Amino acid sequence: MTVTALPGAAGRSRRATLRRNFWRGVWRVLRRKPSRMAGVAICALFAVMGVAGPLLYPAHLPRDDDALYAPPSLSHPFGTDFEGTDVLALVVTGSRYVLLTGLATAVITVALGTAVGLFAGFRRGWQDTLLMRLTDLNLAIPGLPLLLVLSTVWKFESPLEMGLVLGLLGWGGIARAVRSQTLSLRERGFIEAARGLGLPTTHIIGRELLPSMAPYIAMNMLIAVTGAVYAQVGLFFLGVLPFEANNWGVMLNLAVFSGGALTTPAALPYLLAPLLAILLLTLGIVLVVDAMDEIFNPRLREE
Amino acid sequence: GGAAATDAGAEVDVYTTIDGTKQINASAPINPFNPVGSVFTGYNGMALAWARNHPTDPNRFYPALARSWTQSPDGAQVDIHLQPEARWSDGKPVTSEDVRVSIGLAYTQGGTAYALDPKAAGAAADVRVLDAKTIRVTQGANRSAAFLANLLSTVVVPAHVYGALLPRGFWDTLKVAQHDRGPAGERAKAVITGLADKVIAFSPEQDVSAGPFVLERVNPGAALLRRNPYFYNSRAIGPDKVKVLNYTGNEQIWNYLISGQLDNAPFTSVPAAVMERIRGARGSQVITGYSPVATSLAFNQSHKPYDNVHVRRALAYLIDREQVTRIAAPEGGTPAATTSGIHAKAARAWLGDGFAELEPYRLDPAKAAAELRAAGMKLRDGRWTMPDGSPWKVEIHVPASFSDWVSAAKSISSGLGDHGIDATVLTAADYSLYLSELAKGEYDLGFWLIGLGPSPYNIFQRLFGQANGWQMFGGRLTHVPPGTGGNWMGGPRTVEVAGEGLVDPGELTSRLNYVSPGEQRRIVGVLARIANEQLPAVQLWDYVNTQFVNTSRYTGFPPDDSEMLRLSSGVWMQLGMIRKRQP
Amino acid sequence: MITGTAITKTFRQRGGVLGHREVPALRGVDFAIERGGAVCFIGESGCGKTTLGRIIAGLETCDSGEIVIDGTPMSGLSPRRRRPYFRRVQMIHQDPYSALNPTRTIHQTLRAPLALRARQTGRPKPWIDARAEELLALVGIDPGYVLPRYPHQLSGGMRQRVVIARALTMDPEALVADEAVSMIDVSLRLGILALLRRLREQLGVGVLFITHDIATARYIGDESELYVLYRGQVVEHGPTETVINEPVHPYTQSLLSATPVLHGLERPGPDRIVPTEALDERHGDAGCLFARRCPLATERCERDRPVLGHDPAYPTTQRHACFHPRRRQVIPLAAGA
Amino acid sequence: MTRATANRAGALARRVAGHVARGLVMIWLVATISFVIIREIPGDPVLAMYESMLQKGMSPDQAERATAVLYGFLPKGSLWEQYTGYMGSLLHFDLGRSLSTPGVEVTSLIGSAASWTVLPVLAGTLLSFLLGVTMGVYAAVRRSGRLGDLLALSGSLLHGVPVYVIGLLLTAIFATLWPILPSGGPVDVEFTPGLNAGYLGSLVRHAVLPVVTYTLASYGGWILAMKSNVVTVLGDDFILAAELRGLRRGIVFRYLARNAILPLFTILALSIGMLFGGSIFIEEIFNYPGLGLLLVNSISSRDYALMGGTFLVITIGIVVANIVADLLYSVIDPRVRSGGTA
Amino acid sequence: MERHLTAPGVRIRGLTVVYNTPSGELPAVSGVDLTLAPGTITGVVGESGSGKSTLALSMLNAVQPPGRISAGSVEIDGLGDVVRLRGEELRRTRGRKVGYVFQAAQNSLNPLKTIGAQLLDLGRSHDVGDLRALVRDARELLGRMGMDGARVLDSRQHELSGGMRQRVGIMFALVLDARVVVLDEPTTALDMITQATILRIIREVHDERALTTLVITHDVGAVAEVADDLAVMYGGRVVEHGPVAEVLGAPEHPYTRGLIRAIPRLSGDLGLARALPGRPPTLGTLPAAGCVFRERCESSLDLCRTAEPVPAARAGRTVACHLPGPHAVPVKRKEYA
Ligand SMILES: Nc1ncnc2c1ncn2[C@@H]1O[C@H](COP(=O)(O)OP(=O)(O)OP(=O)(O)O)[C@@H](O)[C@H]1O
Ligand SMILES: Nc1ncnc2c1ncn2[C@@H]1O[C@H](COP(=O)(O)OP(=O)(O)OP(=O)(O)O)[C@@H](O)[C@H]1O
Ligand SMILES: [Mg+2]
Ligand SMILES: [Mg+2]
Ligand code: NI
Repeated sequence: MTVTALPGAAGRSRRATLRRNFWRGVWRVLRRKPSRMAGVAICALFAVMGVAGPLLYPAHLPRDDDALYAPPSLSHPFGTDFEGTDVLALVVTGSRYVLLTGLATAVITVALGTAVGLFAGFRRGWQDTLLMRLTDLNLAIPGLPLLLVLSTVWKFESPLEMGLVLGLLGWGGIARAVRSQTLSLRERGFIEAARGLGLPTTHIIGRELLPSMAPYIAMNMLIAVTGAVYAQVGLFFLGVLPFEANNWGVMLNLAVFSGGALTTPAALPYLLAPLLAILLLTLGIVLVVDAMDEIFNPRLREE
Repeated sequence: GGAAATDAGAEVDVYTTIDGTKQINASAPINPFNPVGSVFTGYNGMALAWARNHPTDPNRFYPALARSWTQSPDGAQVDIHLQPEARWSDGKPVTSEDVRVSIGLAYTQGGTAYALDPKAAGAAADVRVLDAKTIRVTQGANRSAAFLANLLSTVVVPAHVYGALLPRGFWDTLKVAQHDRGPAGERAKAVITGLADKVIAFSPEQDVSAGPFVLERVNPGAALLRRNPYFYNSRAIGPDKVKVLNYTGNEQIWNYLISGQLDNAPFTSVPAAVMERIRGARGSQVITGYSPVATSLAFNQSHKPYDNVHVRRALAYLIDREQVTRIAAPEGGTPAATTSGIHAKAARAWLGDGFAELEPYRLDPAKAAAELRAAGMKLRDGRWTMPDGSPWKVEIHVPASFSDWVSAAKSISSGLGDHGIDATVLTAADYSLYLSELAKGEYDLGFWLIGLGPSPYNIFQRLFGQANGWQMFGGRLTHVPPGTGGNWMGGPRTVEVAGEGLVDPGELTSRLNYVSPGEQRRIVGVLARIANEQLPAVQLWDYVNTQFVNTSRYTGFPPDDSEMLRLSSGVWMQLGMIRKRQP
Repeated sequence: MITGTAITKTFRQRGGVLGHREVPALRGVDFAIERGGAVCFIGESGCGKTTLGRIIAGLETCDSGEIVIDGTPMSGLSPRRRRPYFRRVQMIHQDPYSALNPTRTIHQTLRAPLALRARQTGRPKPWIDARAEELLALVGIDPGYVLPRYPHQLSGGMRQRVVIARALTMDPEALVADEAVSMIDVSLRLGILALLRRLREQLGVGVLFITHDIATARYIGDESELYVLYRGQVVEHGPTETVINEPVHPYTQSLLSATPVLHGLERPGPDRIVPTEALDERHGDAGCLFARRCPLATERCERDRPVLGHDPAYPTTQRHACFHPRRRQVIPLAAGA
Repeated sequence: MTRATANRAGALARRVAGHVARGLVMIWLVATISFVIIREIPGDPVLAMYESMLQKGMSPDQAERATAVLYGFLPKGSLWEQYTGYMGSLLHFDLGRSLSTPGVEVTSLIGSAASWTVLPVLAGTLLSFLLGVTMGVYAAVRRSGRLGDLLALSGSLLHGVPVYVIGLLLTAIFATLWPILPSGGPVDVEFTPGLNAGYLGSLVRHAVLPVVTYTLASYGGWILAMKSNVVTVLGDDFILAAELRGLRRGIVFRYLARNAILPLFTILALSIGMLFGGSIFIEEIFNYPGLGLLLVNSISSRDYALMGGTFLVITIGIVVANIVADLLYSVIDPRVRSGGTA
Repeated sequence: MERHLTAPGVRIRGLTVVYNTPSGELPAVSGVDLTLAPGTITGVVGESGSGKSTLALSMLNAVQPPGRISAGSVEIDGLGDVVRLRGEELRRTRGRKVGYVFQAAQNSLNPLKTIGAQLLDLGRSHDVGDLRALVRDARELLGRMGMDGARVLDSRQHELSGGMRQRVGIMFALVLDARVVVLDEPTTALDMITQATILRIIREVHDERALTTLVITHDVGAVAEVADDLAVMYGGRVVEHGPVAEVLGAPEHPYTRGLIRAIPRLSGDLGLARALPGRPPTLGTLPAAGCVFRERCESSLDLCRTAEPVPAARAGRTVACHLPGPHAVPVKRKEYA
């Protein structure tokens, strides 16, 4: 039996190769269907919009006092709003708040749901029972109505707060699913083996359990982003959230309730622009979710 | 549905309208004492008389169940003469007893004319039936100029339906409640107010109306009324049926109007584009008239820097009211000519030439800058800061559910931004929340209704009343410090007025209740000047009573600026106006 | 080195709000294994083999009875204090497909426990990778090929070897191999068995071999002992070769008789007894557990339960729990003989 | 055999009892939480009513008269007293009296609103269920084809798109641009309620847009769920086994469909429960007088009793749906029904 | 019911089945010739992935996508070439003429329906006029296999044990009086005693009903117990085929030899047993040219690298190997191809 001492670099380069292979695999998965590429492109577009969008425009969007609710034209592809501000500019600059909330919510929802689900599934026993009752409660409380009630108590002053509340309301589903996944993974030999080897719990959860659930969690994350965007835009639409100068939901609200977009076609572009943005975002995320399973599954990634 | 409506309308004449004051609630009882009851003023709900829409005089009425009335010269006693032909929809005549029972029921509800507290200004002290068609009501010690108006607006219900609600000995109990100062009086008061719930919840099986219509059916979407053959002026009534459509938001009314479904819609705010479509609908007409309400942006003067009148003036100079109105209420409002606390039309009547002397606060950045400098504010890198150099951010609060206010606030903030003042719009989730936070003094600037005419007391009580610290307690005026008792405006208790010296505007306002017309005119002049100079609020726009009618089925609607415009089309019919269009 | 005395385990299954159903999985099992020794447990499905294995590996606790590792009784220790002892007993799972994390390469899989081991023993970092390769070489696979791969890229046999290598990272004193070869291709089974034998011989690792296929038990090496489990009870115990060649208990004999005969190479033993099929196990716990299926059962068997013990008629190394002991020649004989 | 049946019935009864007990605890918890939250909401209902009457052009005196009486309806006493009172009356199924519709029992308001919610929710859910399930089977069977792909994509998209987007688009199209359907309201008032063609026709015409919105909004979920179930079942051995036994295609299809639909029934029960609360957007957009709208209105008018009651009823809907789903599952799936470990 | 006591023969000729994989169409069964003599049980053994199940499915022309039969024929007496059958005709053949017992008979029953209901579905699908008689037959068959027929017909899958399900599977394959029966891994996942019972039942029913039976398994022992003839598959080829005793007793192909040596056995010399070296091939790793076994073969020739050996008759059987056999005796008793 030959024992060759490997220099430490070997491990590092092995990891680098692994990473390279991973990205190559991702590329392969994406290339398999053109629709996935489109999805990634759309998501990237929104990401860029959220990050750089507001920088493209002056802090105070220009208004044209003589072009209130102007129809679509070359200079205003989606017309203007009640103040004569370009609707496209509103959609672009408004994306940051919307996406940021979406992201914050998704992170909180998924983190909380995963943590609760993992803990309950991993610990079992009374902690499990308690957490699951809590989850049941969370699921039994109707979210939207509660949000309506909460919005009168809580001032959602930042996207983060918004995300926190939406996240606190929405973790139940993920927790339950993660728990059942954890329970089934626990039965798999490799988790038991890790415990038998005396590996620390952090390792078992962080390195063995979580990666196995990664596609599931990532998918939920994306879905949570959309869910949060919808809940939030919806609440703005209902008018229960504090006014934000450029926000898709506020646009919907003003288009319908003060522009009469559902009554006359004049304000229709003002209504349709955010609706189309939401549709496009959904499409992008749906297409990316489609590829998620294959990206995280080494077997599917390689072939 | 529009198509279905016209189908059904082929056989009978259905007049379609909406009730501007409440939403239809199919669960609510057919009971005018219930705030959402299925009783529609002017159709199946009748008062003694209908108030005219006069800019300055609250005591002008069209006769209704009261054919006429006489008031003693000192205003203490009113004799009411009922319509001799008036009958309920079950054929029984309308009598003085009906009026007395109605007044008795009104006592259980509380109110100005029928307050249990005998010291309340304008409370009725005695009710006496003179004969079957005549009744006399006497005012208590604290006289009020609004007594007649309040009395004549009394809603009349049939004694044979509602009479049982008043327990035996009710009138004796009332006397005790009004006059006994001891525990017996308190007990009697409790007995009477204790009836309130029962009265409100009272739900007659079917409608018994003395109006031109009687309720046939109500569902969550609409109420249907049919003609009351016993109505005293039945011949004047054109339509066979009236359909009152429900709505939850203005946009629904717009849809109804565009599709030509409504024969009349009372005051509704409408965006310009929608207005164009409505005007385009066949037979559609817009009537405008006086509406004694104005919107203002009010300051919380206990918050810095709004305690400084220069800052308030500077902001007034920077708000382009023309533009704001164009954006927020293009059809429903006219930009306020100045800030007087009074709707411009009433203001001209009250102030005459004095109106022109008020500072108009036209958009003027230069004056604004001067005022800001006078207030010690500093200009740094093109942005105004507080005197100590800390940033200044104007936070404009509005309730999220009022989209015209939201648009206005947004427009104001954009305009202020253009002139170097950082401004944001903050919304409250709903009106309840908005009002309670406003009352708690949490806002710097908030939207606030003012100029509620025609009674001058009502006008100025919005600026120098409870919201600004002056409260009426048992007929006595007190002043509470800012932040307590709903005093959120936080203005000073007294102000220097040129030519008047130090005055207490709240005290002046309360005096409007009972002084002579001449004195009223003088006080209004002073208060308008205070409002204009001290600027507790910046008047933004005066509402216009924009009504919509459709003349393709009915004609004879009131003209622009008619004194009838704030009354429902049911009243118009009573007055013999609405006629079926002849083919 | 590891002994177990009177180990019992009863599973309580929830059946609604109030009702519990009790499943006795082990009913007082004794065993002992020496350093480098081998112990085989055989029995039908559901007789408690896995449960026993998991208890020995510390993955489950027993209701009563005592596990003693290196002279230290486990029942007195807190779970935390128990852990270092149980780390000396590593489990090899039946299913090499699920025993390896599909999202981790073999290198990652081996690194984690080795890093832990390095920390425990104060070894330097480079030791980890070196040791990983050493272990893979020890279990007979090419480290260069295997290390960067994901489990799905390996054959069943290789995977099982990786699993064994992983168990060896903790320098265990004993391996619990639960059906370690039953999911591996026939052609490769002997390879794994030989590996286990070699580990016994070279590293002095004790092997607890759990199987339902008695034939494989032979291949675990010399001096192994065989325990025949039936419904949570040991019904026969002795040196593997002795029990196979001269079984005493009718249950052992049934099991052996059920083993197929390779016609052409073997012919059936003369005393094969026809095994009766499993009955509904919820019936009767009184008397001999096997009585209902036993072709030889008498009234006494229905009444009393025989205990595992020595029988003067047989060598001291062999014990059984039967009222009607008789040696039978049931295993297939070579065809030529 | 009878013994076994009795045992089975006993097990089921125990199960039901357990579920109901847990459901009651849940309802109590939710009631408490909502009670506390709702009582803590700032806002003065009477003032709000007064001010909005002013804005509608009522004179201050009239407005005062109309609102003065409401002070009597405001909850009084300490929070604890209110709580015990509330819980006590809950036990008698008494949810108190409404503030925004003074003098009317909350239960009767909720009752009439619930009937308006149930109608479109049930119709929409069942319609989308049928549609989604059929299309889901199709998408699964044709999953390698273009049409199957398209169906699945449409499902994901519709599942992802928020319901108000669908509702707004539908209204914009069918009530604004091409006005062939009423844009709101539950029914025309001219028609005498009852079983006459006019009334029912009007009911249906008004329900079309809300129901279509419900249908489109939940259709995506069904098609996705059904597709994945069918794909799973298709991979199950018994389908291949049935084919290898030469069973008729129709029978094999029935095997497939029944096994794939089974888990959906529980989701169906759940989603019907959920929709009571989720109908807010649709009811808001279409002005449909259901529970969602009732809740929104009760919040803005600070009608504490109504708010709490509606919230509670919506929650009870969900809890009951949970219980029903669980029981349904054990009733229709023989593997669970026998209650054993199998 | 009168039975024709002549069992049909089955001739598979040049059967090639390919699976469509990302790396193109790869053959899982290539050019297999196999003759099932009427009235015999033929066992097919081979490692996992050697194409056994694919072969079995081909007998019913039921290879599932992405696989397809790309060449060859399966001639069944009285039926013609099954590979040519389509649509209704094919459906009627399945179940009625050729019975199939599924690899995982554990899960081959609809979980929601009782066995009886599924039996009626079967009857209706094949236009059985007298459903009562069908049920009677089924009950009889189940009774024959040692079960309470009435109770079983009333049960659902989850109420039956593994062995019972397997027998129900056999009942379904036989109840319409199919004369050719294919059993894919009939005893996998069953324990020893149950396996023995099932094997016995297969043998008995086969004899009673004059069937032609194909038993597929990876367990040489199980085949040896029941089969008359034995076919050994490797990498999609039948490498050796002959009477079971002869193939086991004197294996000709090096793979067969290695396989038999690798089987753990209850008797015999432990030292002689050895695992086959290397890994079982998968679709992707099969050599493109030459003998598929050459990489694991201990005595491979140069020739093996280039030329694929053609199956040839020798020593009373067919062998596909370049190595010269010990005694080249022509096939006498039966035809093996
Ligand atoms: N976690 C558990 N909960 C309840 N019962 C269990 C549990 N684990 C095992 N059992 C029961 O305990 C008994 C013994 O199970 P065990 O898994 O030890 O058997 P085994 O001999 O390993 O069987 P197999 O050969 O099938 O692996 C069985 O009846 C089983 O149903
Ligand atoms: N659906 C499929 N797609 C691609 N390859 C397949 C598919 N099914 C089987 N194969 C491949 O075909 C070959 C033969 O498979 P088959 O199932 O016939 O083997 P087997 O001998 O029955 O194996 P086992 O003993 O594991 O059942 C294997 O290499 C397998 O990987
Ligand atoms: Mg086991
Ligand atoms: Mg197979
Ligand atoms: Ni969903």
